[in-house]
Amino acid sequence: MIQNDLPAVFRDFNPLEDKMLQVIDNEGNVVNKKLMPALDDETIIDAYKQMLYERIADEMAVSYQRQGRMYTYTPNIGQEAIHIAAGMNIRKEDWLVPAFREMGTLLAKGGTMKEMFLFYLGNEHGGSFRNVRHVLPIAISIGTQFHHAVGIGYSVKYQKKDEVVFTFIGDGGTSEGDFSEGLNFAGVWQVPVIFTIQNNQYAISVPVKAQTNSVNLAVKSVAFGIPGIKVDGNDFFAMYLAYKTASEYARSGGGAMLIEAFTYRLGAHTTSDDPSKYRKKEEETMWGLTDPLIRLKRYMQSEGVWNIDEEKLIQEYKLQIDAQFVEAENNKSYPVDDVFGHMYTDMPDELKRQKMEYEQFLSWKENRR
Amino acid sequence: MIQNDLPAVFRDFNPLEDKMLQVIDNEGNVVNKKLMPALDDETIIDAYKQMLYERIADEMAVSYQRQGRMYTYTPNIGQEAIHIAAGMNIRKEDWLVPAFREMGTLLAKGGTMKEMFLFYLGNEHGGSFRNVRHVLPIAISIGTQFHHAVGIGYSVKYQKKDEVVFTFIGDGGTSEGDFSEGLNFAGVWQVPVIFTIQNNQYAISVPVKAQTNSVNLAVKSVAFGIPGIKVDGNDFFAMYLAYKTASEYARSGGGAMLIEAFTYRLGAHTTSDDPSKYRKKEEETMWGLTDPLIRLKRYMQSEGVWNIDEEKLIQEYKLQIDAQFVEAENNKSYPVDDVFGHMYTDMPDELKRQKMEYEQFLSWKENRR
Amino acid sequence: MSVMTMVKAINNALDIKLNEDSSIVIYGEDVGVEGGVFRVTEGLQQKYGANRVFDSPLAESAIVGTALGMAVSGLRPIVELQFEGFTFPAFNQILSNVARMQNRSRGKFGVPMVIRFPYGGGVNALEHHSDSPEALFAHIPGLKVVIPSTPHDAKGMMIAAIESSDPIIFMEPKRIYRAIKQEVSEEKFTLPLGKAKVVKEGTDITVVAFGAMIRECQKAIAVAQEAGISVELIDLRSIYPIDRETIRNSVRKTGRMIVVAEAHESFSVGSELIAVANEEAFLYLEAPPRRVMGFDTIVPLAQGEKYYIISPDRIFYEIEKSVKF
Amino acid sequence: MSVMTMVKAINNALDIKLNEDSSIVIYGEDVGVEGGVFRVTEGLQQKYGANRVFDSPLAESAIVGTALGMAVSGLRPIVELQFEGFTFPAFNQILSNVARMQNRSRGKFGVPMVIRFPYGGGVNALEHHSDSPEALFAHIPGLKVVIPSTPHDAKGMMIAAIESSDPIIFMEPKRIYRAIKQEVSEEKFTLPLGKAKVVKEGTDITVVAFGAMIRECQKAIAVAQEAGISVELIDLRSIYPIDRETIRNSVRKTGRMIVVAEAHESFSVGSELIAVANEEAFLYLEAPPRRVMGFDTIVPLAQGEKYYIISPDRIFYEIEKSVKF
Ligand SMILES: Cc1ncc(C[n+]2csc(CCOP(=O)(O)OP(=O)(O)O)c2C)c(N)n1
Ligand SMILES: Cc1ncc(C[n+]2csc(CCOP(=O)(O)OP(=O)(O)O)c2C)c(N)n1
Ligand SMILES: [Mg+2]
Ligand SMILES: [Mg+2]
Repeated sequence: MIQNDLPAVFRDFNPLEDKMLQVIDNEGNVVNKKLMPALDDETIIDAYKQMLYERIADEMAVSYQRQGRMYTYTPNIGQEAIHIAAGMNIRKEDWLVPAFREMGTLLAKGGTMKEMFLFYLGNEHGGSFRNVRHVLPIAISIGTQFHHAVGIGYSVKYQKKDEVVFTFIGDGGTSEGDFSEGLNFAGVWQVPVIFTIQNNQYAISVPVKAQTNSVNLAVKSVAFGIPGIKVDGNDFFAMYLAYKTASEYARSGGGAMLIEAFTYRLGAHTTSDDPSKYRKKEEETMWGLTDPLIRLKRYMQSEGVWNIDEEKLIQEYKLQIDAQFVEAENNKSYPVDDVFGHMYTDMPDELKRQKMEYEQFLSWKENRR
Repeated sequence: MIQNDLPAVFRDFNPLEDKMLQVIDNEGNVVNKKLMPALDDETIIDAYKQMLYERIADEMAVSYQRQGRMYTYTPNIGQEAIHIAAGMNIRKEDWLVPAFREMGTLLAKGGTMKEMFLFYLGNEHGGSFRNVRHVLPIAISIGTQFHHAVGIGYSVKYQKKDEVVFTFIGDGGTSEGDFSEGLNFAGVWQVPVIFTIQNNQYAISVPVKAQTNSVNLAVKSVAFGIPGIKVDGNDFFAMYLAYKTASEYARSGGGAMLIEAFTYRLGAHTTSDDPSKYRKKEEETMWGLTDPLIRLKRYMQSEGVWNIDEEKLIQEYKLQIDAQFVEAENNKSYPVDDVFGHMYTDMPDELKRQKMEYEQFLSWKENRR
Repeated sequence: MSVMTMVKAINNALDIKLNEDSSIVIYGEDVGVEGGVFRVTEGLQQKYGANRVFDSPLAESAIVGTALGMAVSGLRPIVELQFEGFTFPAFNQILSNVARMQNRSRGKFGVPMVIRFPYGGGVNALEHHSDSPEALFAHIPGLKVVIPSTPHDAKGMMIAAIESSDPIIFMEPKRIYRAIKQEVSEEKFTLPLGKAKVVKEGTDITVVAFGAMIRECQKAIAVAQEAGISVELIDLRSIYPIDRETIRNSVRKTGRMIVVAEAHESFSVGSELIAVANEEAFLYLEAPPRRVMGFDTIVPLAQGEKYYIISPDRIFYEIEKSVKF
Repeated sequence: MSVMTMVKAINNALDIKLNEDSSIVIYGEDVGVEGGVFRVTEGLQQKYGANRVFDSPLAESAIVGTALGMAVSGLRPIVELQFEGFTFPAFNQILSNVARMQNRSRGKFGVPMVIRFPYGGGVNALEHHSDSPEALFAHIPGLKVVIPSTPHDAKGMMIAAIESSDPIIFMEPKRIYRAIKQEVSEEKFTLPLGKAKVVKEGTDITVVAFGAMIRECQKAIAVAQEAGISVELIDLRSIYPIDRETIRNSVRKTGRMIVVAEAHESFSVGSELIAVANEEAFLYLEAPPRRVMGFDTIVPLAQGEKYYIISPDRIFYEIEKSVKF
């Protein structure tokens, strides 16, 4: 019955019946024509390129880490359709409250790989996305970001602004109390927030079956009186439609919506993780067949949209990305002011004292050489 | 679809359709004959007496508080059907993990009014229910008790014991993260825990409408894959049936169940609270008509079960309860060991030192007189 | 000027700020219609509407976390947590996000928000209603933690807290919510956060306290005075950062210090102040600075609280011990 | 005897106890199949089955709260929280219930449970993975908080923790999880909780440290030795309660003390130890006891951590300063 609140296009996909919104299948064939979003070829090509860029950037990041040039990294491989579909629906004035595995959306919002790299090289300036409007820094205390998104939603509504808030969480994150509290507040406050669960089937080594006994994750929306829908997260068009519809719903005063993006983490949890400990090769292979890039490419090829010289593009991207990595890598500047300088708007005497004493030590050390 | 997991007798009461289990109406007429539990007259009379006892004890507690003989007290008035129905279904070996508004169940488990009074007179020995088997002390950090209940459920299952865990929360408590986390763990672990939400329509001054946007509270079970049912909490027979069914379900390995007991707090939140600030007299009057004692009495009268000299009983109860209050009131013993003595199984030197220094001060004070 | 209790003074501060700044919102459990269980927000919803002063669902983590969201997007939220014992569901949001957002975003986002709650014992309450957790908050970098001891200070400090661009933990000593009445200006004024106050000058020993303990110290000091001991009383007011200058000047003068506070003594404000006294006035110390504080036990319920709560007697006893050292 | 890292030694302790006591269960995020992100529980699920060693859903409050439920009903749960930065969602359960159940129930329910987690910096990690929150736990009455600094101690203390009837916070210095190898007996043995250890005797100054800082202190002490300074090094091991006797004896002997720890210095173990030194050895103090600790800032990410992390250089600098005072 709560599905009454769903926008019309979603009515057929009741998560209580474990239905999943899908537009194209693994072969790129359209399985639900009436839901195919009206996108021109240009836009579809652009989407593919963005997904490709994210994929390449990700693979390069993993290899920099393997070369010992970067610290532990969190790959996004396999979840690009979600990120780019969100990215294409999030406007400059909309808010992005990220977790830690939505790189493509951060890039779409205006973030750069240089910033991503800087973050994983151990510099806060990277994760802050300081120069990108309405993006919160990467937050890794799982679940907490939901409240921030809801609070921003309240601000937006209070200030009567035409802004939508996008926030993300993983399947594992749905077990945290903050997940439920946040959705509950969103339901009561009716705020324009789009919550995405990236259900990539695992929380590190723990499969989603061990995470909850609910039939799926979208259905959790029922507990909070907000509409929820399960979407094929590896189907770019389905994700695009979901975000477009949810954005319109939010902007027209409908309030919050919960989207379960059903996907798979094709890579490791982080570069420190070894998935072979907890999942079978066959499973990975099977999910490999649903790779969002391959699916979109097949669709484009069969629809005659495909006009990309992919090899060339990849080489181009690699050069661009490597240039950004090198820039980040060369940025070794981390003044002591970066430790003390951002704690308060106005540094208290206590911190001034600590900094001064530390600097006395540094000069002692200098003199001792 | 999750309602498939519901025991057969509950199938007709889908919380997704906002159905509510009811057996008798406000006039005491049976409205759902096939669900009337097979209780002999004896048992029904006993139930009424227990409810009456709770009611009288409650009223007296409020008046002791008004007389300045006791600190702030939390009345149960209007919620007795829930407490006694639970009490009659909880066996000696079953566990009770209380919140703070289920006095009747505590009494049924073997607790005494003397202990209740002692607690509200400011002595931990009261709230501990030290001599009652398998009862946790009164816990007032809302929501936290759900986890304790689930953990005990795990113990019981691990140790293959035939024990069921009863735990309680208020409507307000459903907003706390621990509520959701606890139900989620219970779903995954399939533990024999019966969760009751006493939806008495208010969390202090906040009405349940401001607490959540879900259609009702039972429906929240969907998010965690456990069966849930909304029950008329002022209908003793409905509550009895609910607990009997849930107990059997839990004992037969079915796992946890969520019961929303739809009721009303006829009194104030606590003796410090003034409900006239936030609710209308008419509303209270309307709900007064659903008073669980009146309803059960009407049923008993029309079915010819009523054989109680109520006035006499009330006088008897008053004497008993007052005797217990006086006993509690006269217990002024609170040795300093009660402060230090229960912190650890084995008092660390640090506490011994603090206690010794304190005793030095006490003897200085003594000498100074 | 008008006579105000601390409840009234804080209410007045909130009123003044709500009136002058439409980006301020106030919410929490029962703060709307009810005006808060201690009536601190009484009348404000009627005056400013339910989108500015309102009841939230019962979830402290969400209350604080959503306030952070508001604070980074143009509002200045003030949230009430109902009692100090119920701040802990929000502890993760406070420590992991509120205190860190500014640093994490390298200054991109300021965090102008106030988290206020009643704390402390001596009111014959249930468990979780008598605690003094200031040290837990003061150890978290990125927060400022303040505690007023008079209606006047409460008003001036609250307005300063609301106007601060940093997140402020504003702890209100519930025991003296209504116990002290004082003439307070109806006008807007602020007091600088981070500054202690010398309540009374003296030469023999420094007593540092705050909140409800100031009044108890004053009683003890009256007795000490009769015994010929000249006590300097400092109201710390700011728990973090600590006003080292005021402590330094006083302890260098008196050579002795006791810290009076309700919290468990281990890992407490008392410990911190002793460290500060050592760092700032070691050569001046004539007796070991000492803590006159709560035990490392759960605060007992009403019947046992007499042991736990610091009495003027006990303060005097420690003053005398220190002076005789 | 066999050569063990701290990871191996703790694993061995868990193995021994799981084997001898069927009431022990271990759970947390990724502790089952994966054996924990640091492999501390590696192999235990295979050996003891998935009803004794298992993965839980991702919710720290529930992990700790359910463990309390188990502990009062016949089990002895050991839970892992994945990193110190993720203990805070469980803070309310720890403070409001785990630490209080025994007192609240007047001894009806004991709470035999261990909450273990890696903590501390120096591993080039993300935010929330480099903190040292021991003071926050040590201020909570009802808990014991311990930290080992060697594989041997880790094993003996872990077995003692599991056998304790009180709730134990067992913090594991992740930086030395695998950095130190040591001969450790394969047999069962316990070390008393609550006792510090004099790692090295000395006469000029007492250095108190714990966890990963012991090794850094040893490096600094080697330099000090060359400079003719005789340092006494104490491994605190028990953060709460503090072993006053060991501190007293040492500081009375040396007259000087510095506390070396990674945590933010305000309201810290350093503050507490300075208070203890004042209370226990005031008349023996020849220089102000000092904290050599982390700043009151968020621990910086890898590139900035060099400033924050205490180096042997800085320890030596402070030793020298104190001795020259
Ligand atoms: C509160 C909290 N607990 C634990 C962790 C450690 N941790 C980091 S990622 C992760 C698994 C997250 O799984 P999921 O939510 O499914 O997101 P995914 O990594 O699959 O994108 C865990 C347990 C954390 N970051 N925050
Ligand atoms: C974690 C927590 N937050 C706040 C409180 C203060 N408080 C006590 S009772 C109450 C309202 C509870 O409402 P509900 O859950 O509906 O239970 P009821 O009192 O109606 O039985 C509040 C907010 C508390 N005890 N615990
Ligand atoms: Mg996942
Ligand atoms: Mg209620």
